[in-house]
Amino acid sequence: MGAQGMLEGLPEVLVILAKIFAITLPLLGVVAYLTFAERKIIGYMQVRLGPNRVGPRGWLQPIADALKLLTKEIILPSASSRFLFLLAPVLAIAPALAAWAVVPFADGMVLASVDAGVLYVLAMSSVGVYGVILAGWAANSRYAFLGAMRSAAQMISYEIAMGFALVGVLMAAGSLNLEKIVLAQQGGVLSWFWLPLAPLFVVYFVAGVAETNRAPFDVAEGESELVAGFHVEYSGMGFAVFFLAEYANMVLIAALTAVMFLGGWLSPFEGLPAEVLGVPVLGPVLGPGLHWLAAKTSLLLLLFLWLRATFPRYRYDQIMRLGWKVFIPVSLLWIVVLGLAITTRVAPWLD
Amino acid sequence: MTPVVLFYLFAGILVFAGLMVVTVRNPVHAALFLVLAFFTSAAVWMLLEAEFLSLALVLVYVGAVMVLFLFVVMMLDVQGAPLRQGFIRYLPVGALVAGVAALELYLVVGSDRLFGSQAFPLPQRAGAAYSNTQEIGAVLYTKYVYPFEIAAVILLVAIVAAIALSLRRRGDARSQRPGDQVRVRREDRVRLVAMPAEKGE
Amino acid sequence: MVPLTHYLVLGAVLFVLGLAGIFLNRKNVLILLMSIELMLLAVNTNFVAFSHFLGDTAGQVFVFFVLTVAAAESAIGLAILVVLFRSRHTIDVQDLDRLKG
Amino acid sequence: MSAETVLTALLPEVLLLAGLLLLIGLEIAVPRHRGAFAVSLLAVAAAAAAAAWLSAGGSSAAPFPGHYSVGPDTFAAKAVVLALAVPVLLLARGEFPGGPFYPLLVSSLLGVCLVVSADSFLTLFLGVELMSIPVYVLVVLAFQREESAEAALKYLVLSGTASATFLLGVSLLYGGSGSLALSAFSTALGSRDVLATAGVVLVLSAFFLKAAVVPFHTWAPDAYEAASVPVTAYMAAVVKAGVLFAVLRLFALAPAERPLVDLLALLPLASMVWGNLAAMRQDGLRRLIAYSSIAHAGYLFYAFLGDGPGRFQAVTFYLLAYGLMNVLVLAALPPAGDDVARDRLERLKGLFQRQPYAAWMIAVAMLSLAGIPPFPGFVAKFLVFKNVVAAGYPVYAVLGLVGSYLGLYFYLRVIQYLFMAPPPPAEEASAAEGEGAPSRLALAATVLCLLPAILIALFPGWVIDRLGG
Amino acid sequence: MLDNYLPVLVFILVGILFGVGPLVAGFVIGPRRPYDEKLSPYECGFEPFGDARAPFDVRYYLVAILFILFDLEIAFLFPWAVVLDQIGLAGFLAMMVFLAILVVGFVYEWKKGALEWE
Repeated sequence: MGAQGMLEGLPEVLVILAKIFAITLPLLGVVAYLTFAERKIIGYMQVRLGPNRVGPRGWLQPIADALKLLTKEIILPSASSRFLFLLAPVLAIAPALAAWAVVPFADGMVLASVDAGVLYVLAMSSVGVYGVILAGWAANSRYAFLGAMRSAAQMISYEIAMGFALVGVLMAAGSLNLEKIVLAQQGGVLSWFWLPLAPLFVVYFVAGVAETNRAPFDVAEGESELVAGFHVEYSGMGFAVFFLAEYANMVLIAALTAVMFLGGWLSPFEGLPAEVLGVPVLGPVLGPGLHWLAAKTSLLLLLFLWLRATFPRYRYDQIMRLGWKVFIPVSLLWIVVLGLAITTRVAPWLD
Repeated sequence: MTPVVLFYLFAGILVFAGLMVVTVRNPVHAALFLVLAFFTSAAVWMLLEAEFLSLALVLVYVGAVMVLFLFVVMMLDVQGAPLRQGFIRYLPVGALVAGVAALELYLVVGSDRLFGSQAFPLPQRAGAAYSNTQEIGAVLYTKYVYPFEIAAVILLVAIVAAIALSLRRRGDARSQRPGDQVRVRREDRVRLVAMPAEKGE
Repeated sequence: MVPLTHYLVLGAVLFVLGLAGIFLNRKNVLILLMSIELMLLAVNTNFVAFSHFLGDTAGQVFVFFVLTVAAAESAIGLAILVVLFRSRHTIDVQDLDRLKG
Repeated sequence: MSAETVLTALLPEVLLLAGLLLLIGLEIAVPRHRGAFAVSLLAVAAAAAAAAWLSAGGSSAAPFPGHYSVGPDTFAAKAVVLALAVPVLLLARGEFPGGPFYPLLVSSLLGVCLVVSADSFLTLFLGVELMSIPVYVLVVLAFQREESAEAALKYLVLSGTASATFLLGVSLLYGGSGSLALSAFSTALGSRDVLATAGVVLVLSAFFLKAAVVPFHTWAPDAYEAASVPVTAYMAAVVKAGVLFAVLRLFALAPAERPLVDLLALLPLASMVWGNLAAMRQDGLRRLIAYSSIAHAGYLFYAFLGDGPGRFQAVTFYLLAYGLMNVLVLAALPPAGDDVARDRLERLKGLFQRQPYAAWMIAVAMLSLAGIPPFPGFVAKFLVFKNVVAAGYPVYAVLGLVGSYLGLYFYLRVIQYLFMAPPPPAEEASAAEGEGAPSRLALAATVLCLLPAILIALFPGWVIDRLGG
Repeated sequence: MLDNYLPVLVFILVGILFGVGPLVAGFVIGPRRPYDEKLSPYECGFEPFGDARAPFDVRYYLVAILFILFDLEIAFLFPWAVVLDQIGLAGFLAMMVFLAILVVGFVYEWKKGALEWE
C-alpha cells in the first residue's frame, strides 16, 4: 500500500467491499434455496411433495420464511445474559462467511489469495464453536446448555480429524494456498486428490458433516431429546441467523471439499484438444471455470441432504468413537504413508 | 498508511481487552475479552508478517485453549468473586509492580537510541511470493529438530497428566450402557419356570 | 510504518496488565491463569516484533514453541483447577490460604 | 556427525526416554502391572551410571549445534541429579505402587537433563518447562490431602509468572543481540547497556522465583507441605538442582559485575535470614524443610558472586550435599497413619528411644544442613564462601556466614527433640501412634544417601576434582 | 503479503455485519410484547428451578484438553506438510519420531478409557 493517504485507500476498500458483496449475496441466495431444496428433495425421497403452496411449486417459500422470521419477536429469556445471548449468533455467522475470503472460484478469481489459506480456513472454522457455546450458556436453559456442550465437544473432536485430513492435502499439494492446491490437481479426474487421498477425502467430508452438526450427527439438537439443542431459546431473527450460519457452513464445507479433493474449478474433461475448447458454447462449458466448482459443490450438498434422508441418528458415544477412534488413526496412518511416498519419490501425482 | 492506522487500532483494542480481562468481575466476560485480545494480537502479528504464527494463535488459542477455559468457567459456574478484596492487602506489591512497569516503559521508550530507527531500519515488506509457513518449516524440522522432539515429549507428558488428573474412576458413578441394553437377550432377564399348577385348598 | 519501539511499548503495557492481574486477583485462579496468558502474549509480541525487525526467523520459531508449551501448561492448570473444584466446590484460593510468611 | 556419536552424547536422555516410553507402554499393554517402579528405577539408575561413565571418559560433543552440547561438566551434573533421583524413587515405592507417578517423574528428569545441556534459550526454556510441568501434577497426586490441588495451582501460577518474566527478559536479550544463544546472557552481564541489564535482571528474578528466593518464595512452603513425602524430596533435591543448573548454564564462566552483584548478594542474603528465621516458627517437618530450602537457595545463589570454574564446582557440590541430606531426612522419617501426622515435629520427640537408627539419620542430616564441620554441608558452605571471598566480596561473605548461623537454632531444635528424654507416657503413646519402622526400601534410600555423603565428607577434594572445571 | 489480508479483514467485518444487521432488523420490525411466562427458559412443563449452569461430566474437560494437545500436533504438521519435499529424509524421520511419541500418548488415552463415552 505504500504511502497512500487514507482517502486514497478508500477506493481500494470500496472495490474490496464490492467483491465481498459479489460473494456473499449469491451465497445467501444459495443458502436460502438450499433450505428449500432440502425440504423438496427429502420430500421426494420420502414420497412427499414438500412445500408447494407459496408461489409456483413453492418457489417463493424461502422468501416467505425469511419474512416470517423477520416479523417475529426476538425473545430475550429472563435469566439470560443479554449481551452474550445476542453476541452468540453473530459469532456463529461471521466465521462461516469470513472463511469464503480465501476460496478460489476460478483461476485467478479469488478475493484474497493468501499463502496460508488452509490454515486460515481451519482457524475460522475453529472459531465457529464460540457461537454454540455462548448460545447455550447465555440462554441459561438446561436444554440449551446441555446441547451446547455436546455440540461443542463434538465439533472440536471432529476438527482434529479435519485438521489431519487437511495435512494430507497440503502434503500432496506442497502448498497452503487454496489456488495452488487446485492447480496441483491438474490433469483430469484421476489427478484430483480424491483418488490418492481417498481415505482423507471421506474423513474430511464426514467430519465436515459432523462439524456442522448435521444429520446423522445431530444428536446435540435432537428434537426428541434436546428439543433443538443450543438454540432452543432463540426466536425470530436470532434463530434465523443461526440457521443461516448452519447452512452457510454446509455450503462452505462442500465448496472446500470440492476445492481440495475434487479439483475445484478444473474440468473433468481436461486435456481436450484445443479445437473442442474453441467451439463457441461447448468449449467454455467443457473447459475449466466457476461452473464446475458450482456443480461439484451442488453434488456434495446433495450428498449432505441424502445422508440426512438415509441414516438414522447416531448415538453420542458412537459419534465420539467414530471421530476419535476411527478417523484420527486412519488419517494419521495415511499421512505416514503419504510422507513415505513423497520422501521416497514414488508418489505418482507429484511430478 | 493503512497498516499504521490499523496497528494503532488493533493495539488500542488489545490494551483495552487486556485491561478488561484483569478487571471485570464475571469470569465468562474475562475469558471473552481474552479471546478478543488473542484475536487482535493475531492481527498485530499479521502486521509484523508473522503469518503462520498469527493464524496458529487463532487456531490454537482462540480455537482450543480458550474453549477449554470457557468449558471450565461455564461448567464450574464460577461466580464473579469480589476482586478488589486483595487490593488493599497487596497494595505494596501492586506499587512495586507499578514501579517496575513505569521503569520498563521508560526503558523501552527511552531507548530509542538502541531500538530506534538507527539500530533497526524498517525491514522490507515481504513480496507476494513470500511464504512465512515454508520459511518456518524449513528450519523447524532440521535446525530445531531437538527442540521439536522435546515438544513431542511435553505434549506426551500433558496427555498423561491430563488423564491422571481427570480420570479418577469413582466407584459410585452410575451410568447407562445403551450398547449393553440393546444387546440384552430374553434369557438374561426372564427365567421361565415350569411349575405344576397348584390346587386351591 | 510503525517503528519497533511502539510494538515494544504495546508488549510492555500488556505484560504489566497481566502482572497487575496476578497481584490484584489473588483469589480467583481462573483469572490468574488468564493473566499468565496475557503476559505470555505480551512476550510473544515482543519476540515477533524483534524477529520482524531483525529479519531473523529464530524469534518466530521460539514463539511457536512458547505457544505450544503454554497451551499444554494451561491445559494442565485447568485440569488441576477442576480437581480442586471437585474436592472443594470453590476455586478461590485466598480463603484457604494458610500461608504464613 | 555420526548417529553413534549423537546417541552416545544423548545416552542418559535416551535411556530416560526409553524408560518413559516403556512405562507408558506397560500401562497400555498390561493393566494393573507392578513393574513401574522397577522400570523407572532401572532407567534412572542406568542413565545416572551412563552419565557418570561419560563424565569420567571426558567425552564432549555438540550433537545439535547451538542448542545442545555435552561435556564432562554437564555429564557430571547429570550424574548428580540422576543419582539424587534414585533414593527418591525408593521412597516412592510405598506410596505409589504404580500409576502416573513414575512416567511423570522420569519425564521431569528428562527436563533436568535438557536444562543441564542447554545452549540456547529455547532449549533452556523447554527444559525448565519439561522439568516443572510434571511436578505440578506430582504435587496433586497426593490425593489423600485436600490442600494438594490448591498448592499445585499456586505453584503453577507463580511458576508460570516466572516463565513469563524469564521470556520477557529473553526477548530483550534477543532484541539486543539478535540471537537466542545463551551466550547473549553472559555478554549482557558485562554490558553497560540499560536494556541488556533489564533483560538480565528479569531473567534472574524469574529464576529467583523458581528457586524460591525471598521475596519470591511464598509458593514453596505450601507446595512442599501439600505434596506427598517423595514428591517433597524430589522438589527439594532435584528440581532445585535443575533450576540452579539453569542459572549455571546462563552465567557460564562470566563474572557478575557491579550493579548486578548487589542484587545477587542482597536477595540471597535476605533469603538466608528470612528462611532461617521463619523455619524456627514451623511445627511441621516439610514446612521446615521448605524454609530451610529457601535459606539454602540463598547460599546457592551466593556462589554466583564467585566466578570461573570454582563456581560450577561449588554449586554442584553444594547441590549434591544438600540434596542427599534432604532426601535422607525424608527417607528416615518414620511412616505414620496419615500424612499430616507424619509431618508433625512433635512426633519426633524421643524418637531415639523408639527408633535409634532413624533418629541418627535425621540428626546427621540436620547437622549437615546446618553446616557443622565434619559433615558434607560444611564443606559445601566453605566452598561457596571461599569463592565469594576470592572474588573480592569479603563483606558479603561475612554477612552470609552470620546469616547461616541463624539456622543453627532450628536444626538443633530438631536434634533436641530426637534425643530428649521421652515425653510423658500419654504423649508418647500419641506420638508413637501409627508409627512404624521405615520400610526396607526407605532404609535402602537412607543408605544410598548416607554412603555418598560419607564419601564426599571424607574425600571432598577427590569429588571436586571429578566435578571438572 | 499484507495486501492480501486487507480483504480478509474487511470480510470478517462484513461477516459480523451480516450477523448484527438481521438482529437489528428483527428488533426494529418484530413486535415486542414480553411477559413472564414467555421469557422463562424452556422446561418440560414445569417451572425451571435453580440455575441451569450445573457442573458437568469431567469427560468434557478431558476432551477439550486432548483437543488442545492434538490441535498443537496439527499446528506442527502444517509447516512440515508444505516443506516435506525440501527437507528430505531427515525431516521426514524427525516427524515420524514426533508422531511415534504422540501415538504412544494416543494409545495410552485410548486404553485408559479417556475416549469412552458411556
